[in-house]
Amino acid sequence: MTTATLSPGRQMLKRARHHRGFILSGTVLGLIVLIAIFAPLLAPYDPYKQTLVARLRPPVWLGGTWQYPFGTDALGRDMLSRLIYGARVSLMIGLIAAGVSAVIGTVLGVAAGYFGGKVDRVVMFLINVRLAMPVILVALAAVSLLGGSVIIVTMVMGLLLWDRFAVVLRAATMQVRSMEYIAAAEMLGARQSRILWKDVLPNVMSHLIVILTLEMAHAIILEAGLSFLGLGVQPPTASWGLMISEGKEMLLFDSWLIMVPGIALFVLVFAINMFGDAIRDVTAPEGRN
Amino acid sequence: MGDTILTIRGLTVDLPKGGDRAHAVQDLSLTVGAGEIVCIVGESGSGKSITSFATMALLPRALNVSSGEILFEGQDITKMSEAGHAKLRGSRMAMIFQEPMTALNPCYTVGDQIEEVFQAHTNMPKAERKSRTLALLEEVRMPDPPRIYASFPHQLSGGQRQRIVIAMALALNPSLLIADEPTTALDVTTQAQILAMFRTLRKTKGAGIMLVTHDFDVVAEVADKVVVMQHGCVVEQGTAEEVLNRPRHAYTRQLIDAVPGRKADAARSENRNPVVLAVDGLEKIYRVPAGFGRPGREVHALKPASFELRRGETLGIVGESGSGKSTLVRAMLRLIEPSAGKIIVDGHDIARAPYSQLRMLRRDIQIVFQDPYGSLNPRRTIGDQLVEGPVNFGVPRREAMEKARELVRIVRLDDEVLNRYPNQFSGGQRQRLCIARALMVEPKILVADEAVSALDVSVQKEVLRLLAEIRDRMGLSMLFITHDLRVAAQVSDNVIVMSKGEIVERGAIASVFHNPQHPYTRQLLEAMPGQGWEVPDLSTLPPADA
Amino acid sequence: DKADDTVRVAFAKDLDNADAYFSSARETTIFQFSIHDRLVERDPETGEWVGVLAESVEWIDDLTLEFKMREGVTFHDGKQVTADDGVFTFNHFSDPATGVAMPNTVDWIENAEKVDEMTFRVNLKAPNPAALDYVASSIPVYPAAYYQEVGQQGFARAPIGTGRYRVASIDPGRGYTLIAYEDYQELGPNRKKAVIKNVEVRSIPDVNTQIADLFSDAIEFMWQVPEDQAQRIEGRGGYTVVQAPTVRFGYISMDASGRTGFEPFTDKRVREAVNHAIDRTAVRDAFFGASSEIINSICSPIQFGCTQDVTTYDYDPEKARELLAEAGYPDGFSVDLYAYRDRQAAEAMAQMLDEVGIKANLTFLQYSAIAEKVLKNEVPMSFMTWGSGSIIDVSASTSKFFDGSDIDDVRNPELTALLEKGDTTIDPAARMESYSAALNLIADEAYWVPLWSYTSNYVMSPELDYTPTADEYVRFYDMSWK
Amino acid sequence: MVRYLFGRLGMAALVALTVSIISFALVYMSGDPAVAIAGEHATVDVVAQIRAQYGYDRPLPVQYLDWLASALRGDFGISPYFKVPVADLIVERLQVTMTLGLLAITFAMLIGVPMGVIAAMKPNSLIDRVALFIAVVGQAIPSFWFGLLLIVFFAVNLGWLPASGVASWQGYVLPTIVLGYYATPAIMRLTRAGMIEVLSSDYIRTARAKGVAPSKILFKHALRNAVIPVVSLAAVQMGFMLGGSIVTESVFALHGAGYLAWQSISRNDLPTMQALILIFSLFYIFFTFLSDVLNAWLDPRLRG
Ligand SMILES: Nc1ncnc2c1ncn2[C@@H]1O[C@H](COP(=O)(O)OP(=O)(O)OP(=O)(O)O)[C@@H](O)[C@H]1O
Ligand SMILES: Nc1ncnc2c1ncn2[C@@H]1O[C@H](COP(=O)(O)OP(=O)(O)OP(=O)(O)O)[C@@H](O)[C@H]1O
Ligand SMILES: [Mg+2]
Ligand SMILES: [Mg+2]
Repeated sequence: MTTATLSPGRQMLKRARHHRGFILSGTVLGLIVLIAIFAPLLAPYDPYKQTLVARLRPPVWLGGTWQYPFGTDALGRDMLSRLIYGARVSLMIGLIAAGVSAVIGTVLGVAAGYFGGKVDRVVMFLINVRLAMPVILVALAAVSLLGGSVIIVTMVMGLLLWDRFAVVLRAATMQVRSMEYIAAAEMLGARQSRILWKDVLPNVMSHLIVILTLEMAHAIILEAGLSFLGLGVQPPTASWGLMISEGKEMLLFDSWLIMVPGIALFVLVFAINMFGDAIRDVTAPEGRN
Repeated sequence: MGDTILTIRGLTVDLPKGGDRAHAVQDLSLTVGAGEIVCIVGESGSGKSITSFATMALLPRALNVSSGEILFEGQDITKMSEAGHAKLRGSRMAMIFQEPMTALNPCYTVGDQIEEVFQAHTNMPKAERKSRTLALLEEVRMPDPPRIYASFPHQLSGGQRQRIVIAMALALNPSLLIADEPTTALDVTTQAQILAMFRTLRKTKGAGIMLVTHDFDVVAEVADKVVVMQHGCVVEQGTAEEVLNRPRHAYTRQLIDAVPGRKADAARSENRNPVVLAVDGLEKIYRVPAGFGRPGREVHALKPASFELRRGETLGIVGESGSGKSTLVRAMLRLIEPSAGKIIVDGHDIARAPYSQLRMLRRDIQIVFQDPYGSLNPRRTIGDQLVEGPVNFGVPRREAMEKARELVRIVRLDDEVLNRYPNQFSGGQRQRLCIARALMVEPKILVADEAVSALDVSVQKEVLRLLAEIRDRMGLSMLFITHDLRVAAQVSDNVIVMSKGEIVERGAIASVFHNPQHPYTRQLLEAMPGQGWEVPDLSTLPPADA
Repeated sequence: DKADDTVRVAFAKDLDNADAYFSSARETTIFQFSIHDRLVERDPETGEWVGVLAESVEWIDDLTLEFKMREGVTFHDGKQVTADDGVFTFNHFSDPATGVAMPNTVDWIENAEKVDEMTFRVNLKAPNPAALDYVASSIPVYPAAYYQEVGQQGFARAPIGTGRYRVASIDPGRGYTLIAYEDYQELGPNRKKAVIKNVEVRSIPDVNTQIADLFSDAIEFMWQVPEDQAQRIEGRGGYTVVQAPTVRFGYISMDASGRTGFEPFTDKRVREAVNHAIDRTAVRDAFFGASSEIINSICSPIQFGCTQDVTTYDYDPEKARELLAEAGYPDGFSVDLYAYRDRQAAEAMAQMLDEVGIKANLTFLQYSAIAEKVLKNEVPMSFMTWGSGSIIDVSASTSKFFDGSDIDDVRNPELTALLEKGDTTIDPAARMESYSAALNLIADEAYWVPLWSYTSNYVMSPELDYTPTADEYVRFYDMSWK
Repeated sequence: MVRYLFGRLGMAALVALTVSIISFALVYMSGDPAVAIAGEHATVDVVAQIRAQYGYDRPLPVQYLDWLASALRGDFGISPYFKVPVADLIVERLQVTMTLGLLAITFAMLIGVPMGVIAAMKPNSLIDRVALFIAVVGQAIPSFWFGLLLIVFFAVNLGWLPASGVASWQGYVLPTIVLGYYATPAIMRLTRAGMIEVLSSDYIRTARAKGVAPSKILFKHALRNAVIPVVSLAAVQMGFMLGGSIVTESVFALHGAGYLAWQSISRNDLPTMQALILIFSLFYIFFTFLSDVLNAWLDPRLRG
């Protein structure tokens, strides 16, 4: 029995290969990432190129031509090209915002869980303060005060979405902290930094990744919401959220303007969420539910 | 012995695909008569619990009875509807589970939860239910029944909770009582009381009892009949007297052989070596902060404790759960900050050492923990974890690896294991790896905190032997913490008895065990089950069955 | 709807303050017109001033106006209107200490004095040909006694006037309802009772929601509908879509004086280049519809004095690039372009600038935020629009931009003088001449870029009858059922 | 119990105080509030006058304490945009937002909890998978998009419900769904997870062994335990909803506090913005405290 079992990494791989959700969402995500990376090669037009005489052309399935497969927007820009470039912006915003949050939340959560006592109380307090502040409101206020560049929007969200990381990693670290291998490492003379790096972090990693995906989805949706309220990424930069916001003017008449980016956004967020669930199943099947 | 209450014939329970084996229980047959205690023994995973769940029709969803019948008072349980089961459960047949801490719903008072039995099976008026419940509490010898009645589970101790569960089981005088390791989580004194209760029950109510256990002492204490299981099959059954003293099957013999002898190995001479560890007035007070939940309070988990350990000596520390054994060890190693006291190793005081120096001092003193699963980091290879110590103390990695290979061989594993991860090992193997890891830094003292409690008896025996061997070979001193007096007796030279955070008695193992001075020690020894049974000398028996 | 004689109206913005003196918003003026009578109104045909609340008005001299109030007109609380109310109104709100929202509407007033029970005079600080325009648009007569009793905030909560409608309720931020004033006296040609009994105004910020409400018969009237949507609604049939001209026009400002520290626009060639770079017709056609007019001067063609006969710059990106190169910017430059509305047009123009080498970083802000930045010399270039408070006189538009004050981008004393002369002369021909000179100067120097005049789209349910006016004020009392 | 709640109360007060400092600071980060209040046509003198009038020329800590002291009395100053006391504005608008928030959380609980329970009763069954799928879908739809789709479908195409406003109760239906659906997946998942854990717990087994009827096991024994964390989550979600109502209110033209917040932000109405951030936080704090009380009632272990 002992030799038959696989190492944790291989086990994960094996579970991943048999996990339908993982494969499906991974494929979709991979595709979107590829599209984002190779946007310049894939986009038929410059996404910023306006053709005022070709405004609001419908997509092919609504009687348009293959010249603009997804139609054009109110400025006569090719929707498909904007969609392709928009994948870049939306993905980047999601990734970086979630990344920044992850760093903050992980540091706080792990510190609280590992050191306990006063550190823990301070972190709990910070988490409470953070939770008490209405995210959208504060994000809106901050963006309106600081301006709506991609960097600012991303950073503001990064500074606001760390609470779940902190909460989950705190709990996970506490659990790991009480494990005897931590005490064993202490006994073997490992420094705390080494213990945190070698023993704590790898064992809370799966939680971290799962939350990372959730928060990435959250950030993308939040950015879309800010854009919708007019305080997200500023045009002409094409994020999918902004495209919906731009298209909402014509919602009742040319609804593809919001359907196309809306569905893209939905697929992306759906895939990320599903991927997160799948990662949890794959890395920590016992933690399912 | 009266009528047969339960007859199980050819019971097979399938495991879901991908399990350890095809059947959890295979072709099992047994009977329980009125007023009879039938013990089911066997190693972990042998199918004991599954058998009892199947009888109660409480099998987990994933498992199914694929063949066989379970006749209870003439009816076949396996062919009954869920409603039929519900009607029997609690009234005609009842069950007690292993884990008293979680067996009760935390949201309701225990009175309420006992009354539920009456509510489910009778239409007694409320007042009568209450008086019957109070009477039951009395019967299971709870102090102050009205108070207990209104208590929530978290306000009771484990033993008390287990008695509540027993009260529930007895509420309607069932004819069959199934108890799945009802005392494993309890300390010996409570265990003794509960076992006594079973015996009374058999006598006064004439109920048949099916008792699942892996402890042969318990079997010896109460059983009329014994059923031995291995890998889901019954390998031997018979009267208690037969099975305990003249086991026929090889597996039964292996189990019995692994039970540590009650007598200490008297022969070890008095140790005059120099003192390697001196603990003086070590004390630990936990401050539970106020605010969240309860008022702030102090737990005096360890009252000032002093002792010495000489080179080559094995000092056993025994005491029931919560007596402060782990606290003592952890404070001694400064895994928790001691509140007061000195710990002198090599002339240095660990209690006062600054953190940088502490790292160096810990070299001399290493520990093996109780939980073989929790003490290895699942995300690092064995090799990486073994070289951790030497590398931290400045030994080059290559050299450390060399040493790891050697130690792995000493604990009788193949050096190929260094590239594997902990999940690829069984509990016993892991425990050996933990021992190897502790030895990597060449300590002078090895602390084993319940290092074998989580292991099956046969594995336990192997690890104990290995420890003793290494101790002798390397000239180690050992602190051996356990709640199992038999184990303590087997490995220690001297012993310390702890109760409520205090050392109540100490001395050479033989004198403490044969001539206990402190009332607590006496109580502890008396509570040990199976007093009347000595492990038979198996070598005198005829050759075993296959 | 018709059945309960209630017209339900959707506004994108809410009523920020029911006290008209403390708001510059158009929504407030519409509200004001509904519950207050104007003192005088200009007859749309003859251009003559006719009394509404006043029986008559008369210029005593260049510096004195005399109003004679009508007998028998009552405020909504039943009290008679007298000269006292007029005197109080003019004196109180022209006092700088009161701090009205648009000081320019009252800062020409020296004071007011009572002549007799029903007559009062207003003294001007200087001759002001547009004085009566301000009186008509922005100076409703308030009930003196009531106002002093309840104070500014009390009045804003429960305003009363002499108008065709009285306030039934105000739900701050949400809207308000009006009921026709039962005791409204039809005296004189311009005093007609309201036709529709109830008016329900709701603020619905999102135009789609408005349209959805229109389609589900929850509202009967909406306005300021973007061109694209208006066309689609019209295409759907059944609804009345009216495109009415407005006084509003669009322009691009440039900091020709260098007050923001931004160099390039101080060079005339650069400003010309900008003028050549923008294809106004294309943008107009795409976003505003053909009935909106391309303008050549920084004023509305409807306005008195706004000549269009000035130097023009046609769309010629090649020439723009040449001019830029000549001015020493062969590779162009980068500039912050501020804007607050018509995002798509703004983006289109930003792209056009980009094509000639001017990288315009479009920054969208609220109007007030841009105004604040203008004041702080932080806006080198902006795409703005101006509604002149619906006053159809150049003194309300061009003169406001180049008055030599803190916000003047040009700071050309000659230009300021010309405009000031036009503002303070009474003789129309002489005024015309000064304004023409000023507008020619602006065009020759290519200070700013005049863009187009705006039209406004009104959409009505099939049963509602209303003819919109060019001044972009919705008059509920002119509405009726078909 | 009292002590437990006191502990929570202390924490809540500290959090509230910190949030008040943050919301105060946020506004001062934006630059000179006097310029913002003075508005479009102000000259330098006017700004200076306003600065003195509002006391913006005093040291920041003094201003903060002064603001806090008035805020405690319910006085948040005058809104420079609406020219009326901020407190009046907010009180008026809060009704809509609170109604909407309560409806939405009720909606989310009424959908999420039963769905979670059903899914937990048969883990990995078809029902469970469908419920999980719905949950993931729910998390992936931006609420404004969803709102717009609902308007098109129910208000325009079918004409069943009003597209905007809350003139009648029907006006609350679509906003409640839009605001509530966002919290539903989380509640559903947590209920499901809790139920699965509770259903496999020892005390449920004990109850079954006692012969208690299955429905009683589910509702008396399992649900109460499983719902304890859900209550806390609901409180947190309620706090989010008040913030999330910004989007919903602007889609459905509900003039509640959320929309007011957006207005005040886009119009630089600083006192209103400040007050709203603080009030939303206080609501969050209040709701979490309420959930603590509720949990203490549900779970005797917390009563100490
Ligand atoms: N819910 C389950 N799903 C799948 N396999 C199970 C389940 N419960 C038990 N098993 C398997 O059935 C076998 C018998 O388990 P059982 O619990 O009866 O052992 P046991 O003798 O009671 O052991 P222990 O002494 O550890 O309690 C084991 O191999 C176990 O892995
Ligand atoms: N962190 C803590 N805070 C408060 N009390 C504690 C803490 N850790 C342990 N205790 C208490 O200290 C006492 C001694 O605990 P300890 O773990 O040393 O017992 P033990 O003898 O090792 O028991 P076991 O046999 O169960 O391991 C117990 O009553 C326990 O409840
Ligand atoms: Mg078992
Ligand atoms: Mg212990």
